[in-house]
Amino acid sequence: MIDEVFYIEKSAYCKSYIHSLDARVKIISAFSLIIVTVALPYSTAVFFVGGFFLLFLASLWALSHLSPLIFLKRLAAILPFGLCIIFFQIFLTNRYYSTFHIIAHLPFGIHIYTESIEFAGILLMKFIVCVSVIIFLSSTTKLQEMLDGAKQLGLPSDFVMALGMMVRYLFVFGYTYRKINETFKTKCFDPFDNQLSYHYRLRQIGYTIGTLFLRSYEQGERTYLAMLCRGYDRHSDIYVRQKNLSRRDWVFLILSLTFFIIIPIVVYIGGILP
Amino acid sequence: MHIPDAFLPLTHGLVYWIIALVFIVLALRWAKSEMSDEKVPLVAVLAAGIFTIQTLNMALPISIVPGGVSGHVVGAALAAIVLGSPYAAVFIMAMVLAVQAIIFGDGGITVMGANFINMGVLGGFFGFYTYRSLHNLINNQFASALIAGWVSLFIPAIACALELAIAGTFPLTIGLITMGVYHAIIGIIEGGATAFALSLITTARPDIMYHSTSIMKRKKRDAAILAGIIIALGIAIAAPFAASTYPDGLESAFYGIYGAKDFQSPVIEDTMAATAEQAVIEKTGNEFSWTAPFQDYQIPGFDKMGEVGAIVIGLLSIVLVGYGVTKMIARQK
Amino acid sequence: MHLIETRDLTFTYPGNVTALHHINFIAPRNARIAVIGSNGAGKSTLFKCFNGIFMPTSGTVLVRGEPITRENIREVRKFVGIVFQNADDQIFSPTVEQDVAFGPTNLGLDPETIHHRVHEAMRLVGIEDISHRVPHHLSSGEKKRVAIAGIIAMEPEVLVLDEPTAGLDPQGVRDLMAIINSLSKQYGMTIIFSTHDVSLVPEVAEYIYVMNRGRFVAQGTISEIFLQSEMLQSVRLDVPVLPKLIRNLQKKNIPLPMAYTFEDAERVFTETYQESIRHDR
Amino acid sequence: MHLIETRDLTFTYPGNVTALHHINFIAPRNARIAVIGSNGAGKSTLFKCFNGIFMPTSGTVLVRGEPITRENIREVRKFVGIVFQNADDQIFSPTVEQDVAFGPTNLGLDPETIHHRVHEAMRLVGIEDISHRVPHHLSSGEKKRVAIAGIIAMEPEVLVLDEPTAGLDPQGVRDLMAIINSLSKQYGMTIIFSTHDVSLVPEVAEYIYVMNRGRFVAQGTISEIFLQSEMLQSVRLDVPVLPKLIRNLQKKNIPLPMAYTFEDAERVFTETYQESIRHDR
Ligand SMILES: Nc1ncnc2c1ncn2[C@@H]1O[C@H](COP(=O)(O)OP(=O)(O)OP(=O)(O)O)[C@@H](O)[C@H]1O
Ligand SMILES: Nc1ncnc2c1ncn2[C@@H]1O[C@H](COP(=O)(O)OP(=O)(O)OP(=O)(O)O)[C@@H](O)[C@H]1O
Ligand SMILES: [Mg+2]
Ligand SMILES: [Mg+2]
Repeated sequence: MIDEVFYIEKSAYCKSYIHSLDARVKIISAFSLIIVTVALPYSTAVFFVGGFFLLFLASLWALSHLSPLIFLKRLAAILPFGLCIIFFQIFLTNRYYSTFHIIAHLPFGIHIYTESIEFAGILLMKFIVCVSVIIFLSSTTKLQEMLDGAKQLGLPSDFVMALGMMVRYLFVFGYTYRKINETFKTKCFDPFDNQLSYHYRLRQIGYTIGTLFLRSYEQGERTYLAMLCRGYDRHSDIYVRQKNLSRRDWVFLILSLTFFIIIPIVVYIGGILP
Repeated sequence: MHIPDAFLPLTHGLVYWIIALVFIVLALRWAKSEMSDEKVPLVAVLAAGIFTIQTLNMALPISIVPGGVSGHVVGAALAAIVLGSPYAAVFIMAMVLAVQAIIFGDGGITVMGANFINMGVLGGFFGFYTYRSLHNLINNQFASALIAGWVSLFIPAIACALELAIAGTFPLTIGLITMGVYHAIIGIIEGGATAFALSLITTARPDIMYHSTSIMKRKKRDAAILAGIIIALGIAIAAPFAASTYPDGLESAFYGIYGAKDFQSPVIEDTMAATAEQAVIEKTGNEFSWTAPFQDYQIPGFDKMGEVGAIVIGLLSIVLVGYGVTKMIARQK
Repeated sequence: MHLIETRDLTFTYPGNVTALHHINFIAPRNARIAVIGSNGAGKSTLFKCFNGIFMPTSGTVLVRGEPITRENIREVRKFVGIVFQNADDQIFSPTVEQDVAFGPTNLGLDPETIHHRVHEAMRLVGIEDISHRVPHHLSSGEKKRVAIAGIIAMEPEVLVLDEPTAGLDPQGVRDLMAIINSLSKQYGMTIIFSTHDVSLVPEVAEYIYVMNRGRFVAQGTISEIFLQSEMLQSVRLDVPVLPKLIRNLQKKNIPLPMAYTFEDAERVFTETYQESIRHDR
Repeated sequence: MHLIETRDLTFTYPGNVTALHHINFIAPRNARIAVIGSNGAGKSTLFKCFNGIFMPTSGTVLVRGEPITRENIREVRKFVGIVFQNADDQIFSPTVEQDVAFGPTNLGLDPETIHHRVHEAMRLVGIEDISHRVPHHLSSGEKKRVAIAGIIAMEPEVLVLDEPTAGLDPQGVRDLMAIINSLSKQYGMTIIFSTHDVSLVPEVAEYIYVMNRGRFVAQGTISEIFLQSEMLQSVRLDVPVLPKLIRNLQKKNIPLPMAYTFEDAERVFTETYQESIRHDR
């Protein structure tokens, strides 16, 4: 995953209307969209609302001039755990339906139900919308802009500074991680190599983890000293250039928030569904 | 084990977030006050290190398919043990999970509180106290770390299954069994790697290792903590069976845990575990009385503002009690 | 009153490694001092005592004539700026500009002044056009300059550089030397730097301390130190190649005057030769 | 058949940074080759193509005449051993001995052979007496030697060293150069190393590739390359100080023959100057 950070960063450094929006606007819109999606009651209406949301995201993605492949690749990397749970749903009954209709009998008394498939579909739709929002957010916003934005939105500066340092050293250790892997390759070590005993592989991985832990610990010590040299104390703060939202930031924010609220209302209350 | 968005209802997410925030504040305080030395930079850099550690993939000890499925280490136990405080793990995991959720989409935003309680709080506290009590009792660093690592992965997995079950997203029994078995297996990686990593750190930099010897050994207390952990583990392991025996076994399992809690209440991590569990108990009652909410097209929870409010107030008071106990114990040190 | 002075400074790391033994060091105003020594000699440890990152186990460190205390430590750190060996230790903010601004922000200056200082510092080391980049994509020479800018922005009067040229390519070394020289000559900063690349020393420094196993084994001007080639070799160092060559030739009765920098050496070789030919005619 | 040969090798990092452009490189048996270039020239990237850590984007890498494939990659890695730039990234074990044994163990050798190889390797680089220490506390020179021993224990025929002397003090550099020379001369290993410290090159290498921005801009024997001082300066490098001095003096009509190593330079200066002085009398 740490290698991914370099690719994510690369897409965040592209230039487009979407990229140039203020990070605060993107953070607020993204989080509201996730909250709205999560809050949607379990019903088939989710397919409509989610569909609209996905369309919305797709058009933003088009505006960002990023390749759809980037999106699909990232999506594929995130899906497994959620998909696994969703897939199992089709064999299970759940409390959101009162009756279940069996559509397939499998051995060992396992059944597949219509309602369960529907429920799995609803979950999948919500899940994909939420994940897409995050992919969209992190692919179009530079990490440090996100941090600046978070700070201006009121995240405590301790956390902003800590997260900023973490992000900075994520890249430093990203390089370290690559070099360790290259050493493994040169020395013909593969944690999946069954010719080596499991105990031996586990031990080497454990030692590597220990080494990495020490490396980061010592990096932390040295960095702390370097920070002291620059006047760090517990009142220290990170420098953020104050910036006001431009008109198009406001336009984007208001339009997107309205969209997130109108769509569900129209679909649910407006009675598009029976 | 990273629960994605939409797998827990918003109200549940909120409740977990509130509990999580309390622990984050406590951890931040730890980082700023511990031994009058600022730990914020150290912990921030370590968080990047733990994140990197989590990317070292390793074959599972039991090969399910030829070629091997991979697992990796979470690192909460390791961080807590080396830095000598479960709050270290809480702080580090908070940052790691935040970055994973917001940048990588691994784990959700609305459910971040839950993920954080599982991997950071439960993982850190169980890992740390299992290690310390075992180490004080059997005086074998390697074995203690091995078991602590395993526990620090297994308990969160069970908690995760419970949370999904309460949310109605995944049935309790199957969830407990699949999550439990799977994580009991990768727990071997967590435990083994934690133990080897710790042995390397102890040989290379014994000075940074927190010395449990420097704190007065209190065998009785350690035995009590250990007993609590064993009971928690026992319940976690027995839960699927209990759950499958009784139709509404969830409740009974929880009251079981709740009962166990009285038995060794002065212990920090159980206080805190109880906090989460209590939350869950309260919710359980509500949850089961829910009718299928989509029938009347209402957003769940919004028609039950009163109930949600009660849950939140109840939780807050429990958290406050937990916090008080933690403080008192901290002052005794 | 010297800007920095240590008296009988001894420092022991936790775990009983005594890295400094009875160090007496003086940095007068506007001096350019090199501390040379092999790996593990204690150079970095010594530098960290100069601004109170490490407190002496025994002895004292005086900055502007006053010992470092809890009360004046902020002042001391403003006064003595240290650039560490590894730029990655020192650049911890997500962008170059934020990193350079970290020090001034901590000094509690107003945003106007911060902005001004940051840009002045970036201009001095020539990194203005990379101010919005992220540190991890910079080359090692650029990182080094960002680290220096971060210190300069605090406007210290003493600039301490720990192995400033380690890992840089020859052009990077030349650029950095030019920056250091101009900070000393145009801005009157006092420069203290460490290195084990002895050939750099004559280009920048005028006074040398030679360190070995936590002790000063010699100190003096360039010509005093570089005459003692046995001493330097015994502490794992080297005489720069030009003085060494001239020395060896002098031993063979070739009447060359001593020279340390490239320009001087070229001059003495030319003059000596032309002299001898002139005699010839 | 050459031990390593690249034909028109081009390598692009994911994310479209092309770090190598049409590289043609040849390493005959028992050669001693230096690849010199500034920071970011692409030296490390090139080396990682030699044992299949990176696979060419276009072009081929031939090891013992055969292209690297999935099937022979283990053989290739046994044959070409690479010591990377930073020793800290290559040492993970709690003792030096265990670390040196890491490679041979992965090759699946029997314990007897492993033990023998490990001790032989430690003897070659002179770290036998620290075999039970924790690598973490070793000096940088010792760590470097442990890293080299770890590779030698796999008994490669080609030893590739990426900036082997970076960060070492002068004595450390001398020791390491002696080890490399003896590996080449006594054990017949083929040596390829990178550096931007040009003064090292004449001491070890006999053939030089000059790299800039992912391309070879020149190649040849030492005397061929070090005559082109403008070319070297244009790629941010330097001519070693002695040839540079001699060159400048030659331009001033002093009839000095060229020399690259210190011994040679001393000899030519002595001869030339004594000559002129003799004329004098
Ligand atoms: N944190 C530490 N704990 C214990 N000993 C240390 C620590 N840091 C350094 N030392 C020891 O102190 C001595 C001096 O180290 P120092 O880093 O000051 O040397 P140096 O001259 O800067 O070397 P280099 O040229 O390699 O940077 C060394 O013997 C080293 O092992
Ligand atoms: N993982 C990577 N992804 C993208 N670009 C990279 C990566 N690694 C290196 N590069 C780029 O490739 C080029 C060559 O880098 P390389 O590390 O091979 O240079 P080098 O000659 O070894 O430099 P140095 O002397 O600093 O070690 C540089 O421009 C660098 O920025
Ligand atoms: Mg140093
Ligand atoms: Mg390199």
